[in-house]
Amino acid sequence: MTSNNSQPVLEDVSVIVAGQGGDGSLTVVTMLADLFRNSGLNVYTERDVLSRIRGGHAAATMRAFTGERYCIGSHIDILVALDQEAVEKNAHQLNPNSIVIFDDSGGPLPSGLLLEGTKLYAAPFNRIAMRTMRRELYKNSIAFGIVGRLLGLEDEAMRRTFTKRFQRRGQIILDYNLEALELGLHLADEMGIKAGEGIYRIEHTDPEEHLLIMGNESIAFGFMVAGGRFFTGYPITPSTEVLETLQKWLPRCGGVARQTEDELAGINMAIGAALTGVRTMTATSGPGFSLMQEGIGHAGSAEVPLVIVDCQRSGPSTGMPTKPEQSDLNIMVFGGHGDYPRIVLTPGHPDDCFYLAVDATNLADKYQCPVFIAMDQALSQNIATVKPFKLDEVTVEPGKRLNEEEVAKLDTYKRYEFTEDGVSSFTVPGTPGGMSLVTGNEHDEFGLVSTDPANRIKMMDKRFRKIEEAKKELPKGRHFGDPDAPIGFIGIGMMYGVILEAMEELEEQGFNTQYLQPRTIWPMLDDVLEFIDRCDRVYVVDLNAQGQLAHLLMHQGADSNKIISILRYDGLPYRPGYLVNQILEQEEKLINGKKKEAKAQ
Amino acid sequence: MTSNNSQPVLEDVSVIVAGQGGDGSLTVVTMLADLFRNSGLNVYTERDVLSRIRGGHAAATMRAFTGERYCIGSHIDILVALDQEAVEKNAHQLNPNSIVIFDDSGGPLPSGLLLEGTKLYAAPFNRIAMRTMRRELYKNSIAFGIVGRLLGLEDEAMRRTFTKRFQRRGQIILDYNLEALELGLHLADEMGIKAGEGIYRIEHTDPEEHLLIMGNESIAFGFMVAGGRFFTGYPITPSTEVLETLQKWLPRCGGVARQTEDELAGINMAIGAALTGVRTMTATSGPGFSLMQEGIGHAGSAEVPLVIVDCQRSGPSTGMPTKPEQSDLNIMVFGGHGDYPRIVLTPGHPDDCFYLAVDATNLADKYQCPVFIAMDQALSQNIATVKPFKLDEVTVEPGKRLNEEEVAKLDTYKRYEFTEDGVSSFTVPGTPGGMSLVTGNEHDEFGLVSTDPANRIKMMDKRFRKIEEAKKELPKGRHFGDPDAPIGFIGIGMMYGVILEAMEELEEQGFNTQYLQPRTIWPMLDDVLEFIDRCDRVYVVDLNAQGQLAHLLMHQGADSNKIISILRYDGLPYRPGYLVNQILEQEEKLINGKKKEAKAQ
Amino acid sequence: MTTPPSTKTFTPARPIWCAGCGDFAVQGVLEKSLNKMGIPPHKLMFLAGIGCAGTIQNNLKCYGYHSLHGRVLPAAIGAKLANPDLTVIAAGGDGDGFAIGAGHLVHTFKSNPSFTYIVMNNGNYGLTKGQASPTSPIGYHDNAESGLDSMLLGLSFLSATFLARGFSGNPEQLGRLMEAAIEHTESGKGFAFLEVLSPCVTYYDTHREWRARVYNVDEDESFDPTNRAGAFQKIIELMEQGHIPIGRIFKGEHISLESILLNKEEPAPAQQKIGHNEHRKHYDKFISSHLG
Amino acid sequence: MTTPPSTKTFTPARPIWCAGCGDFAVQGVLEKSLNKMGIPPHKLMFLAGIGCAGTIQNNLKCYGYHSLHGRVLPAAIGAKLANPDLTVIAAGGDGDGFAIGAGHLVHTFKSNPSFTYIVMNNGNYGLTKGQASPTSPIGYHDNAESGLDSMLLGLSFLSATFLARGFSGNPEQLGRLMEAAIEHTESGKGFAFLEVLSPCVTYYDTHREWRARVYNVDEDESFDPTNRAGAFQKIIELMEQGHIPIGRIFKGEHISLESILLNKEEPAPAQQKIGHNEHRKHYDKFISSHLG
Ligand SMILES: Cc1ncc(C[n+]2csc(CCOP(=O)(O)OP(=O)(O)O)c2C)c(N)n1
Ligand SMILES: Cc1ncc(C[n+]2csc(CCOP(=O)(O)OP(=O)(O)O)c2C)c(N)n1
Ligand code: SF4
Ligand code: SF4
Ligand SMILES: [Mg+2]
Ligand SMILES: [Mg+2]
Repeated sequence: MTSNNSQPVLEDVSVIVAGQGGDGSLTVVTMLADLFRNSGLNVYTERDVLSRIRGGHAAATMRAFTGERYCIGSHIDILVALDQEAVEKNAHQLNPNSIVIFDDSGGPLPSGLLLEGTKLYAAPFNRIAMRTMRRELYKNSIAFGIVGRLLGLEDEAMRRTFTKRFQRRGQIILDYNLEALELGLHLADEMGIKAGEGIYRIEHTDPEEHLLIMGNESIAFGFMVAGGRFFTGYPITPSTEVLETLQKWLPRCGGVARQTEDELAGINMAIGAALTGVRTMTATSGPGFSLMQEGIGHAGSAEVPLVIVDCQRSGPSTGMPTKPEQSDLNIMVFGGHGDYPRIVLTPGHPDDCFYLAVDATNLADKYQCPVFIAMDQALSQNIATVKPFKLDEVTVEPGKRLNEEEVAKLDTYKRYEFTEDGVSSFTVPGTPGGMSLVTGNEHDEFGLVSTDPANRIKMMDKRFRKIEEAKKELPKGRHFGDPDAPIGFIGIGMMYGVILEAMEELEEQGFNTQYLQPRTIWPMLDDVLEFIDRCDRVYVVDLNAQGQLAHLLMHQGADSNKIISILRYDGLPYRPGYLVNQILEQEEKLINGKKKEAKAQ
Repeated sequence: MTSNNSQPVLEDVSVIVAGQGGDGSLTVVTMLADLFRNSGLNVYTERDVLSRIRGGHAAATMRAFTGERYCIGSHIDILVALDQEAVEKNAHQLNPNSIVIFDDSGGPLPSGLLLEGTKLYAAPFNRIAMRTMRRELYKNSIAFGIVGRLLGLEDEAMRRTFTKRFQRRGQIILDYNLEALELGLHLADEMGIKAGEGIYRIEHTDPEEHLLIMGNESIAFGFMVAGGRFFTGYPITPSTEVLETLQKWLPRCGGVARQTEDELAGINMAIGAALTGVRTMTATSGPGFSLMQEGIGHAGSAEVPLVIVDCQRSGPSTGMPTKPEQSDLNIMVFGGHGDYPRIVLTPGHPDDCFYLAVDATNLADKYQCPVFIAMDQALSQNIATVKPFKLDEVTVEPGKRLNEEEVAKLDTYKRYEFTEDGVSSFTVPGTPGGMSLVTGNEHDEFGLVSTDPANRIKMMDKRFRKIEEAKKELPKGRHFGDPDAPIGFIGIGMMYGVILEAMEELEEQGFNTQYLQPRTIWPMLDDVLEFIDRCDRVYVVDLNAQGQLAHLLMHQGADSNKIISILRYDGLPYRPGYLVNQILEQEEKLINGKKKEAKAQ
Repeated sequence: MTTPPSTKTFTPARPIWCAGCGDFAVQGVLEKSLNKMGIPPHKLMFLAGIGCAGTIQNNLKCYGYHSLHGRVLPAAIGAKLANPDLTVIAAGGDGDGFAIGAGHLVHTFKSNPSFTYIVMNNGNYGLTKGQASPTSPIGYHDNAESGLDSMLLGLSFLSATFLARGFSGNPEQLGRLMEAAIEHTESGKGFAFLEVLSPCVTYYDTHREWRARVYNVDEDESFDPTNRAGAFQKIIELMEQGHIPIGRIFKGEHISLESILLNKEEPAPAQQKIGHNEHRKHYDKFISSHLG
Repeated sequence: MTTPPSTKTFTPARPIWCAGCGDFAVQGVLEKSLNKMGIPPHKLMFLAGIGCAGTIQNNLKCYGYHSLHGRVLPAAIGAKLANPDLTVIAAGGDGDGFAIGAGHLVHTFKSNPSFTYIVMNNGNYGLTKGQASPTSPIGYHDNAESGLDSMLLGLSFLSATFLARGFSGNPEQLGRLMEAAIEHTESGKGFAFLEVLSPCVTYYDTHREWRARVYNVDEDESFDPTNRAGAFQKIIELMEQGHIPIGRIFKGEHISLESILLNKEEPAPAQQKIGHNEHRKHYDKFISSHLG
């Protein structure tokens, strides 16, 4: 590192860049993340955008840190505000030690918006960009120079990152951006933020290289590594990156990733492909998931292996397409008419997304049923560092398939044979002698339509037996904290990192807690119910209005007296500090003997 | 009545007519039902058919009785078997006192199929029809003569019913059928079943006229009487009669009943119509209901009043289209992504269907949300006698609507105004000054798209507040039996009549029971949970594999230790005797201290 | 549209479109046409699908409805059948109308209800960031299919009565087509289908290309829009020459859906008073049809 | 199809159709064609929709799949793309294909995947007891719309390559068309669309009427099936004269979907061995693309 002076070592810093949609906040944050990752730090980023292409408030946040963190923290150290609204919307996240870099092209910042003591660097980025380069487009690159210097990044490293990022968009665009960066560095000099004199000193701590990846990309990659070779999708926020990643990578491996005319085609084309034996996935978000209900139930009934990714966003209906929520749990577990078997997995970090996507792909093939991966907007789209995936540890097991020789050895081949574990062998079309009928009508062992009551019971029981069997190997929850702590947490998806960090803060305040992060929520595994039994009280943290996870636990027999629902449904992601406050409030109520009011209703 | 001899008075008789699809079993049963209804008895009928137009085993059952019964009973008195399969499939319902009328055109009945002592009348109906009339089509009319005589019906009354039924199909068809009837009466004479010498004496007991109607027709009529004037549907068993009834009747009242190209058009066309202020309904069954999920959630979010009838059939997927089940409870209560308010009503008899359809139509308009009516195939299609609907007692209350003058008086009109009860007034398109924006995106009070977190919370809470408000007037459950009985029953839809009758049988065996028939299952009303509290143990009778109703009660906080799930999912309707046996088995287990095993899992 | 002083409700939103987006022209022309034709805001029910195009209703003074993605047509049919006195206009993007909504478009051509449908065709999915749509050419992104032509599609329905294509770069003509479309529906002649070439400057800027390729059949005296087969042939020829035909492609006659379905002796469904005694005689008839 | 002795699996079901149903002829002709063309049962993937027509797969020796109502086309595309070596045939009724399935039909015409689709058109919904379908004429039951013509619809797609209509009452011609369709797909030329007029004797017995109205373009020497606009015009003329055109309506050329989408350097998706090391180099590339 160039600088060897007395600045503190960077251990945990959060930067938010905010302005109007199209201002390039996300670009700044992504490049910062890349730079810090390259410096051996871990990062976690978040986007906060509207469902429109340009205009409207848009922000992106980056947190860089040493050690393990899996969320944006409770405080922002640096705000890069490309307009006044950016300050207004984000000031609540600042504290007196925060630094604000403000584009004052539209006038100076009115007083009173910032806490006293906040350090303000103001310059007219927009005007400079317009004046010097004729396009305001480059203001974010100017701002980059300043925030980069402040954070202690090397000028040369910044230039390298710019080159890497903009090269593929042509030399002209690259040159302009580099020019803007130089303007920014120059401005920084003028403001007294010299090279090597940032507020932090960056120390290479972790020698291991890290991937910078979002959950949707991890899901796509996990599927691919698990032998997935057929994917269908229809663009919808926040799932589109799964489609786009697979459109790029699957064909190279001989696979097909097809954008269909709608989600009905998506699910049914996936089913058609899966029937040929290829491992198949589709991904969508709430509205598309609702449309797929008939197809999903059909896969359950006809025993078609299928992975379905639901990248949840704020509902109901079109809702708030760019905002995180976990409010499709009900429809994942209970959607589709009639009774059929299904599995719902819930990863908590881009890292986990990879491994659970592998599991989902294996499980679908093995148990011939729909397997859901429950994502949420934050988990889907927030980019974070993860350790390189251990490809060598991935095992890929094909399901019970019969080839020509195996069929020839049989007396009779029955597609839906009654078996002890409920799983019947299948032949793929093209296999001589192994013809079968696949149908969503109730059917006999051969797949012939049947309404015989005795057959019906056996066939239903067979299908559900698969789930009993699967329970033995479904991904168990991960436990954190003191197993004897009286206070328990249950939460999934993006709540994983938030709860872990809230537990630290609570511990500092003298609360001893433990956390079970379920990674399968359907079927509900015993470890979750046992965890509840073991605790005095359990805070079930739901990112929805109805307490879907809490009630799902009750549905499965959890003692409702032990469950305290914590709800959030305003479209904002939880922050550790916010959660801590919720818990403290509840605990106070308890102390005041108001236990009843706090219970899940 | 003509006959005044020593035959017993007909109090409760059940006749099953069975043969191949297209043999006309249903016609025989429907005419018998009509005749008995005209004789002042009550009737209940049931169909047992396959999802094909001709061929395959098909049967229909009629029960005629004095007093109140709401299901087919446990025993069949007379089997009219149009082929040998008809005997094989239905013999298990017979007892030694049963009578069998058998078409031996295909050869005599092999011995061993019937219990000893069963009285058998055999004749070659098919051959007679072919020989005399050149079409086997008329064999059912021949059989009718015999079973009619046996049941003590007057020849002249039979002729009248034939005339009424076949007249609209042309004189030729009527003449042929009348000729066949005479052949049947003649045959009866030969068999020694003379006019006026049937096994029963029919006494006019109930002076009041009764309607003969199926649940689907009652639903259609209730909707119409409640001012429903727009209906969309797409044919699907067992909901099609709702569409067909309304296609016939709505246009006369200035309404529209439209068959759409699919269920997606169905739900969205209904929404478009409802926006104009017209009371609107759609009806479907499982597969169509799954397809409607996105539209339904949209109605919940955009606050569009809508009645949705789900005529449940055996699922999952295409399942067994003609068989009864109650396995869409989960998707009704939990379907659709995201959190939104909804109401689920559960009638138990064609009578109840009418009144709850009126309620549903009023409730949808009042609370501006989707209201479901949960039917099942038996409730939908079984024809039964009901007392003439009390049209004068029906009240029709329009929701909070503003006309031009009312809007003019306001300072500002807000389509989604925050109100205490959560219900906002609405103007219909065409009202000057009352323009509004309706959307499934999250929105502010004016309907403008908004992601403001504070607004979001208020808007979500407002929508759910409507349900809290509605709870005060939602149809409560009906209670039967001894309120102090230790054993409770909960069951909905077609289970209503079966449970009532099972309770009688259980009482005879010394078991004191009570029954709560919920008529609203979402939101779950307090009376249901209180009922569970009051009982020692509650048998929740589910017509599905997963115990959906039982688990729904747990989801809502019911004590899982008190709930014992009784499940049936073989596509057959429950019979009182079957249910009694299930209960006796469970009770025995309890006595043997095996309580644990019997609990809902 | 001017806002009458009596209005007590929402202020139309500012468009969220990117500067230069073709949709601005569509809105401008639409407002002008409505004004010129004197359609009062309270009589206008404007329904839109989902996408950049599907935000236009927020910017208008009207009864606005934001349908689900692809479902604007059945919703519009429902509204029109329930209250035929409304001026019903539906709008949306090419993805909304031709991808997820294709089945409904087919059935709207088939059933011919009297309302206008404006498809703002930008050859891509704008709101979801530029993926291929059914009108994207082969090679756009990794699109593997040749583009759908909605004029040819419309011509294949014998019940189609109004087919036209405008271009945001030619607002005069667009205005004429828009007025003709609304006029068509106001006089109950059936479904008026108007596609507008409306470039997406951010993801697929076709402005120049389309300006060069459009061929205005309105200016071609040999073109006869009442000749279905002739129009079909002409479009194919033009497309083979690399042209995109714009103008009034087809004028036909066919009975409208609402005139078949509605009972003329009764007020329309939405215009009936809600009360159960209005039609008591029919209720009694229903009851007696189920009595002995 | 003859059953090779090695088969250890299901015995095809007996048809559930009413005596006299047109679908019997379709099945008979199909079996004959498959036999004649030597398509082995294990290479045949036969997918069907829901309805009376949509039970045909149960009666055949093949890999049979019963799709959801209206969804047979996307399922067939999925199967064909995953394993292009299969002979894929999809079938269903007119309700299945033209009502609930209309959107998928449009996109199958548009994308041109190589499989055959047989629509058994009986002008009504047989299995649900005779309601109007998209091909029912105005006045059938209370149908308020004129019927859709699938040949015109197909012609409106420039990517359409095979359009034909047969009649169950003319099995010889139907056989020729069936073989031509399967031949078209076996040689990878794209989507073969074959509508068959197949009367429903129970609910809408059109046998006589249709026999009187069909017009066989195959016998009309002046008819040129390679001329799209000409075919379009001829159909319209015939329909105006009260005729129903049957025969080979259109022959076109267009690249097939699978030939664009599949990576020719690799085995097809379903033919790859499931194991994570086959493409390790791409996985490693993916990883490095996310590294510094
Ligand atoms: C059921 C469903 N699937 C997907 C989406 C996501 N989505 C929103 S807009 C859109 C497409 C927009 O394209 P287009 O209709 O052409 O409109 P444009 O933005 O180009 O004007 C999609 C796929 C959705 N809202 N609902
Ligand atoms: C989603 C859905 N909606 C409705 C149905 C009920 N349904 C079964 S077959 C059918 C229509 C059959 O008509 P068609 O496709 O013409 O076939 P046909 O019976 O005439 O051969 C319908 C509506 C269904 N199975 N699934
Ligand atoms: S993304 Fe394209 S279509 Fe959307 S507003 Fe911008 S320019 Fe218009
Ligand atoms: S109902 Fe009609 S279509 Fe169905 S099998 Fe019978 S004749 Fe054929
Ligand atoms: Mg578009
Ligand atoms: Mg049909």
